[in-house]
Amino acid sequence: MTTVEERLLPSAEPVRLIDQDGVFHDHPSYLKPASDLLVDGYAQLVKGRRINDQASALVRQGRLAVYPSSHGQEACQIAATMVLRDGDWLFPTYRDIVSIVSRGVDPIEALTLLRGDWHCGYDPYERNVAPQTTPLATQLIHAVGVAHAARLKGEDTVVVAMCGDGATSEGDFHEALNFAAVFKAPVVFFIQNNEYAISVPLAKQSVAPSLAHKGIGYGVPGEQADGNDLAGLLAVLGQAVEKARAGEGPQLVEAHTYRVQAHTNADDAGRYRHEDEVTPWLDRDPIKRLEAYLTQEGLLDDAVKQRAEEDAAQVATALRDGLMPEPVVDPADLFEHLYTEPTPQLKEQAAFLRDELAREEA
Amino acid sequence: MTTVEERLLPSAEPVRLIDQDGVFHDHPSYLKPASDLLVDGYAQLVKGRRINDQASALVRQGRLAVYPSSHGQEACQIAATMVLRDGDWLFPTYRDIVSIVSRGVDPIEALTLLRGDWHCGYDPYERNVAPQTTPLATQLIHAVGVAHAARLKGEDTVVVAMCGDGATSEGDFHEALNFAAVFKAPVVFFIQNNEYAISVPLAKQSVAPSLAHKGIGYGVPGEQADGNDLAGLLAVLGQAVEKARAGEGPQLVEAHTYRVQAHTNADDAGRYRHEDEVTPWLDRDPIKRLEAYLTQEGLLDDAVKQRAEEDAAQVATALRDGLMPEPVVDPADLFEHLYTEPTPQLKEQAAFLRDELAREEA
Amino acid sequence: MTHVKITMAQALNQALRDAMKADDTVLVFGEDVGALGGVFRITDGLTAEFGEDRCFDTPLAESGIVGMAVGLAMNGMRPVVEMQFDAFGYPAFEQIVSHVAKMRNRTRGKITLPMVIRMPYAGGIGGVEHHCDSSESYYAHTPGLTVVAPATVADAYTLLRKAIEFPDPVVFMEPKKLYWAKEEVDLTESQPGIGTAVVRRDGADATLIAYGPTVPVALEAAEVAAAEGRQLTVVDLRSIVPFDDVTVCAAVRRTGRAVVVAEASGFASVSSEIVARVTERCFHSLAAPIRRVTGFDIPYPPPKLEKHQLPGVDRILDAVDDLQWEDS
Amino acid sequence: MTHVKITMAQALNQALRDAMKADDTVLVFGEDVGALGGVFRITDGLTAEFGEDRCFDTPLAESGIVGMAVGLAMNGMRPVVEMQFDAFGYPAFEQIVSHVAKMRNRTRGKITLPMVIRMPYAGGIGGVEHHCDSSESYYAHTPGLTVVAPATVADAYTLLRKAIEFPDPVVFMEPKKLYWAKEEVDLTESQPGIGTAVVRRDGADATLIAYGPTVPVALEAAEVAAAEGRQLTVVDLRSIVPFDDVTVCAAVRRTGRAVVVAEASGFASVSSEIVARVTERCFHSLAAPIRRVTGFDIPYPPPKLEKHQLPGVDRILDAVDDLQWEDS
Ligand SMILES: Cc1ncc(C[n+]2csc(CCOP(=O)(O)OP(=O)(O)O)c2C)c(N)n1
Ligand SMILES: Cc1ncc(C[n+]2csc(CCOP(=O)(O)OP(=O)(O)O)c2C)c(N)n1
Ligand SMILES: [Mg+2]
Ligand SMILES: [Mg+2]
Repeated sequence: MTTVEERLLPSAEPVRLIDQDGVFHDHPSYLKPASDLLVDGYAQLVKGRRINDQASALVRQGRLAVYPSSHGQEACQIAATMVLRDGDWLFPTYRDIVSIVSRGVDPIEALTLLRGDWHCGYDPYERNVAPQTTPLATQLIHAVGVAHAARLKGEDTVVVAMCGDGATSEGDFHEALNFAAVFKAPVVFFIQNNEYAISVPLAKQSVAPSLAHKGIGYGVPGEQADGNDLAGLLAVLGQAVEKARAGEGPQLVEAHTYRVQAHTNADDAGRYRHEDEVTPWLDRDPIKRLEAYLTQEGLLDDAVKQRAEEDAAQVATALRDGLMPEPVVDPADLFEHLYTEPTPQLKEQAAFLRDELAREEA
Repeated sequence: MTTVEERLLPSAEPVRLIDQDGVFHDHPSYLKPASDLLVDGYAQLVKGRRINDQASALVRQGRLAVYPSSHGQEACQIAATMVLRDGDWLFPTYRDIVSIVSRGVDPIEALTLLRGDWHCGYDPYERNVAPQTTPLATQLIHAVGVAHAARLKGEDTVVVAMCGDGATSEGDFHEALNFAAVFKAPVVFFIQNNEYAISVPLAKQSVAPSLAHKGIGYGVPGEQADGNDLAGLLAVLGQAVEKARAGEGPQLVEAHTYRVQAHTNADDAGRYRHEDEVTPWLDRDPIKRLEAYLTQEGLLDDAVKQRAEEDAAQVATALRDGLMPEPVVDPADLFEHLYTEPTPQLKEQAAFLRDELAREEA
Repeated sequence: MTHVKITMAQALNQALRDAMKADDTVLVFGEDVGALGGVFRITDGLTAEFGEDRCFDTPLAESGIVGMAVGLAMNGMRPVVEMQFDAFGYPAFEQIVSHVAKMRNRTRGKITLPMVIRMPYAGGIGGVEHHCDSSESYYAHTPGLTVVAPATVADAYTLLRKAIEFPDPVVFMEPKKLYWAKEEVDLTESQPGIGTAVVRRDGADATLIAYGPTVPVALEAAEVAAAEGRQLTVVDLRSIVPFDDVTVCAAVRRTGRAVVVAEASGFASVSSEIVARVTERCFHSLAAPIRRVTGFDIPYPPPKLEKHQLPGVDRILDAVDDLQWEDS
Repeated sequence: MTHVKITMAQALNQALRDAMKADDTVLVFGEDVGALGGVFRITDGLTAEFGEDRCFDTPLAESGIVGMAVGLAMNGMRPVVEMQFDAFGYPAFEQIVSHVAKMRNRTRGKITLPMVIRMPYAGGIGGVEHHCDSSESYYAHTPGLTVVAPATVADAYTLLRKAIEFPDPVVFMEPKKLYWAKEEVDLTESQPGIGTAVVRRDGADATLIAYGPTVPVALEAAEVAAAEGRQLTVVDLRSIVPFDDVTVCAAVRRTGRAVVVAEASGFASVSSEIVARVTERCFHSLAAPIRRVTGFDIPYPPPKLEKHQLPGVDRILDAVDDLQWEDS
């Protein structure tokens, strides 16, 4: 085996720095993230979990139309944004609300899509978070464009582009990785392999040794990590971002995690998997293990824990309160945002609707 | 490195059994094809070359609209069909006329598309040759379907699906390889890497270590071979076909060759490459080297050579004669073949055209 | 014979089941159609009944799904594939337009593709973006495709059976919001085939031309109009391609006035075609120009605003009122 | 000021060159647009003049090309991409429909995508299958896109400049068979913008409505008709979306008769829309139904048969003859 292959193929086993019992293990290629980062990460995990569970509760109460929870995947969600600087970009999917919020987007704005009052509710330029994307893998190639534009402008922006295991099967995944490689675009492709695409298990999605093995086919270094180990993820994603920033081109990172809950509240996971399969993953919970580690190391005093809980409670309240009032939606918006200058046809149609609504009111 | 990777990654160097001076070299993993196969292959190469050059000449004479020549790639063209049995399938691109003809399709029928009188001129079921496909990489996934259907029917069919280096960038290439892998479909994907996609050199198409390295990302064994060495190609493709037939799933083979001429007669290669780049490839010519080898080994007596020349002359004559008369095209065909039962709309339109033509004649 | 009260979703499921029973070469595949039975449960139980070889999940790639169907159909199978939502059929657009639609023509009939592409489509279900498109016009504009849209439970069964038996590729548009509509039906009863429109209600004053999700709305509008003294004919197209000019034009000639009701954006759409071809054929029978009640020319709105996009009874009645009655 | 005799291909090339000079953020990319200058040479010399960063070849993947343009436009660039032939734009269909068309709407105008997708389109050049499609109807039906088709050399220059300056995405349909049409033009002369149709010839008897490749054919037909004593107005749409209802309807009302001439298959197409909307608006001015002369509803034929598919002078004149003159 040549060094090209050593450079591009992932580690034989997913990188794991802290195991599920909270024990740290040295790794030949990755250093332990600084303690304060881990403590900060812990607080974010707790908050992320709370966002997931609060949002799910709000769906049950009818305040949200649908919520694809990342419960159990919070380490991925948080790591993806912790490795970014302010000017960097995040390209999230529908499942990445926790990432979006941890990047600083207002949670209520972030939930606009899932609430059903508009498509994207936040200003993508405010925190450099692209609109959440539903058509799978399509956003990955946008990420390449944003990254390439940054380089043309001489900026050292890095883009983290997220997708699921299922999305790697789409043609756009392929085209995005290849374009990024050929143009040496500073994109870190981050696959959250949660073992399912709705009901379809990974084994029916791919028979590759790992999804990280897809990198070499583009000349892109691939790496895999335990997706429930924040420390490992920070190390791996951190290094990937650094390399991308340094001009080494795109990087591919696969996180092995698990979709603990159903695809969304509308899904019935009982139709396609046994609860038995889920149980062991509860023991691999990203929060539990980091908490165990930090506690052992004496890094998690009560004050920190309490602040984390309070922050989480606060965002939960913000969600509940923010989603309480019926949103105000304006039918005129339907025509407003399509073109910078509405076409004569749209102006006519807007007038038609205005007139119709006026008559209804009268 | 694990054995998975050894199994799936290609040889470090393209497999070559006969070098450009016609000298045979042992290979650790591939045996020399039987001598009679090589002699037969030689005759086919000579014929293939003649088809290419005669077709190009016919374009210059205006008897063909366009011809994408495989001049210099004949070893790939011939090897692709020599490894197939009768019930197997070939999925060719626009550049693979020589393959199609060597599979037994009538050369005039094969040239229908490029002559401009209909799209596909041959019956795909007669020799199990799919219609030539222009939209790049789209046929690869059809090949998977054909292969999967065969397995469902309990047949041991193998499908060779061809594409160029450029086509590997399309999303459909990705989806085809993944589907084939997941369904263990007996498809041998055969990339003729001729270093160009019209004007775009391989370096702008991919920065992977080789195109064969794409296999591992799907769990598909990848292999690379010298595309101008018929012996090496027969060994590599032969083994791939055998493995696919044995139920080991799809195989990926990249042949390193070179597009000696312009993309088609309509192209002007001088705009994007120097003649200097072409020259060394003339020395690597697939016919020259096989001829040198066979002559050295005393396998190529004058009788064989003469028969090859005669066969080639015969097909050239067939081409010239067959393309001489103006083809008879029937406007009614425009409406005939769209649906098994034409729609009322098409019947109306057909009647309109019939009427128009009748009036023109009158 | 036996009348059962079932939903459109159940009728579609039964159609698949019966087709698979009747013909071993019928294969059902797509995303989540196996164990899950599809996100709308249209394929519920098929893997259990017919095995993984006959009904199976694929990797998540629509171009791959349609392309694989092309290959399977080339080699003796009758694939019925599901695009999870019609907007997720767009990645397969090249396969559909350049291959599915053209294969028979390209090969002078040597290769026929008896395959069905099922597309849950249209809105009215509170779906977020990309889940409520009405993409039938793209397919209707593509020569070589047959495009069908059921509006009743009985038709859902019949048309799907006929689509699967059809020798050429059919794009089968399933109005999502009617999935849960229940009807008392006799599935053994013979219904008109592909290419035939049906007059769902007769009335002398004007004709409503609808298909798929707008048929029940048109019927409701006709009901209200009748109460107000105006008798409307409602034509359910059922088949967009081929188009039943005979039935549609007969109704329009008889009534002299017409409104086309469709959920898709109107511009360069199936509804434009209906207005154009009916006007071309019935010009001198028309007392007023044919009106269209369609979706606006905007992306499908978010759930909270979708009611404004959907053709409703009032909008249809307004359009009918607009048919220059004072002139006649 | 300075009149030059150039081809449409040269005018397009000049438009790109001038746009790139005027604005550093204009990027040109696609398949073979670099060293080769595009298979039709529309991008000839741009890499040499502006460098590889401004005009460059991409890997062979249309969804990638359009998707990358979306990202570049999100981050301050003005990408102008080429689909080598419009049928090779189909792999990018999802990107175009679900992102290019919707991005501004989805983000309430926060993200605008000033980008141009150039599509060499239509037939008449003896191209083999997939090289002569007319796909404008797919894009015209998609809300959020602006769809433009020049028919003259001057317009090719003007409309491409304006498309590049346009704040929103433009699908720019280039009639291939007119690439080599030469005209004496003054490129500095100001032409009407996107959204404006132009009357190319005035005549009181009937109106021909055309765009792109059928405009010269319509003008030729009008010439012949004039010799035969019938005066035809010829409207060149230039812009399909937005549609210039004012100019078109004025012409139709003035003449009372109209024929739409388009190369694409007619069913559910731009030509259907023109008939529908003009009839809706001008019904009482019409002496006869508006006729369509379009391609048949078949895949584009092979070169030896394409003449039957293309709207020609005779077919246009027949349609004009058909406009029920005896009634008037
Ligand atoms: C192009 C496209 N096809 C289908 C869908 C429907 N769909 C939504 S989510 C999903 C599964 C995605 O799985 P994965 O990528 O693993 O992400 P996860 O949901 O597990 O986070 C599917 C099939 C879609 N959104 N886009
Ligand atoms: C989807 C699609 N995009 C673009 C084209 C136009 N085109 C035809 S051949 C070609 C280059 C193909 O290169 P490669 O795959 O390397 O095959 P080669 O011509 O070298 O044999 C291109 C871009 C096409 N036919 N299909
Ligand atoms: Mg997943
Ligand atoms: Mg090539």
